[in-house]
Amino acid sequence: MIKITNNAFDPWQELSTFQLEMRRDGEYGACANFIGTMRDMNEGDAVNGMFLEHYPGMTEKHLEKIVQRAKGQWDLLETLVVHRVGELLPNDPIVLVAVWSAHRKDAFEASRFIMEDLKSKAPFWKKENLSSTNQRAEKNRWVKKNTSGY
Amino acid sequence: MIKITNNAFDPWQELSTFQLEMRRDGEYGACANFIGTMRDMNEGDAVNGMFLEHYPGMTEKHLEKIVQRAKGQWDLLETLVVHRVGELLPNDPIVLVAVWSAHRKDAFEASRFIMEDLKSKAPFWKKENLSSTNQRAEKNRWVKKNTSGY
Amino acid sequence: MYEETMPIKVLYFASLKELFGRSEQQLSIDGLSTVEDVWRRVSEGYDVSQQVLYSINQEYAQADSLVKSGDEVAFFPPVTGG
Amino acid sequence: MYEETMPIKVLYFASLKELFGRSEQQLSIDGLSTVEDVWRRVSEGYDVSQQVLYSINQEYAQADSLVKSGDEVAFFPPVTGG
Repeated sequence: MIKITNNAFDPWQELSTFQLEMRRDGEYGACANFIGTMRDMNEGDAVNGMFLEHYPGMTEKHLEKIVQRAKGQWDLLETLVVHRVGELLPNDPIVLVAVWSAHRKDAFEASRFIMEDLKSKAPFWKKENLSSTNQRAEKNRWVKKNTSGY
Repeated sequence: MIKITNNAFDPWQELSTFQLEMRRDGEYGACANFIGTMRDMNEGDAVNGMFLEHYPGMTEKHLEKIVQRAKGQWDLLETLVVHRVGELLPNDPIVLVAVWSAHRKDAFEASRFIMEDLKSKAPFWKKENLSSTNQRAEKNRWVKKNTSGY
Repeated sequence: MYEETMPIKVLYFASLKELFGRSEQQLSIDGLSTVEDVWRRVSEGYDVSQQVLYSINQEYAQADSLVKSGDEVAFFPPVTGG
Repeated sequence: MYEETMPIKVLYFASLKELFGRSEQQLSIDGLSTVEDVWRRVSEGYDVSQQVLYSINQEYAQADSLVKSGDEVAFFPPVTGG
């Protein structure tokens, strides 16, 4: 399942609900998941908040494509991707990627693959609202580029 | 934190509670975690239940050592390892490994490292109780060896 | 010589949306245009120092991909989600 | 020639506990004994076809590790947790 949401979400609640509803009891031996959360510091600056923009339509399609590629490459039972958009505050969860499989190798590798593809290709953009204590001209700045996770 | 427990545990509840209590709001950008769950099939046989034995003392010490090695190798904020022992039923969570860090590379790599070391070296032993529908002499069998996760 | 006018929709995101002061625009292009031709036209007179990515109909496109009538073309900076 | 009797505690886990019918045993060993010497003594007469791992004082030990007075020695099959 792929969800883009304007509302704050609780990753543990999402995982708990999805896992119950997917009805795979006894089938999955492994669940690997990743949660990306907004920090209150970035590149040495205190951050007050963040705006997350996306490309409605293309974002969902692209995430769907990543998940399908992962399913072709590994033996997966279920996948869940949740991504927040809109106005965020520090400590808000931004992204959740979860993968269920019979064996752990598939879950570990697929969850990381999906997350790295999402970070490098899914059309989302972050604009940070810097704290007023920063002695800088720009109070708002677009994040320039995601760093590689490998 | 390292917990060995005789009681069934809810991984999402453990994660939720631990994350609140660790008081790292705004610091962590990444949480990677893994949950191993008991399946109702293994090596082609239906499994009714499982007994998980451990070596009290050595198990905790060994897990502590794994976590310390991971902390030496990656930049980690917090780690949580929960492992079930005693009598288990299919779909019961067996193990939870969770890692919090500022950046995702550390969380991804450390969580897998801890999990693989746990599977290959931490002193736990599984005995399966096979379903009566199996036409076999032995109704209970010790699992012989964990497979590699790489 | 045969010529036709092809309507396309152009979208801008993030810093490009701010730079151009709009998120969407209808354009007519003539003949064989690549997505880079469209980009040169819309960005003429602007100082765009950053890397720009292209998509056609919500799929990533190379600079020399051809744009056809009715396409949805988008321009945006490197992505920073997750 | 100096000789002393050294008390040690020996633990068995999983299938080895079942094979020997006990989880714990007090032993006295003489002189310089390796953990493998202890294993040969306790497993004498038993058919142990599987791989056996050794620990001394709750740390993995090599076959030729020396056991000293008061040590806790354990024997167990390959681990299968997680």
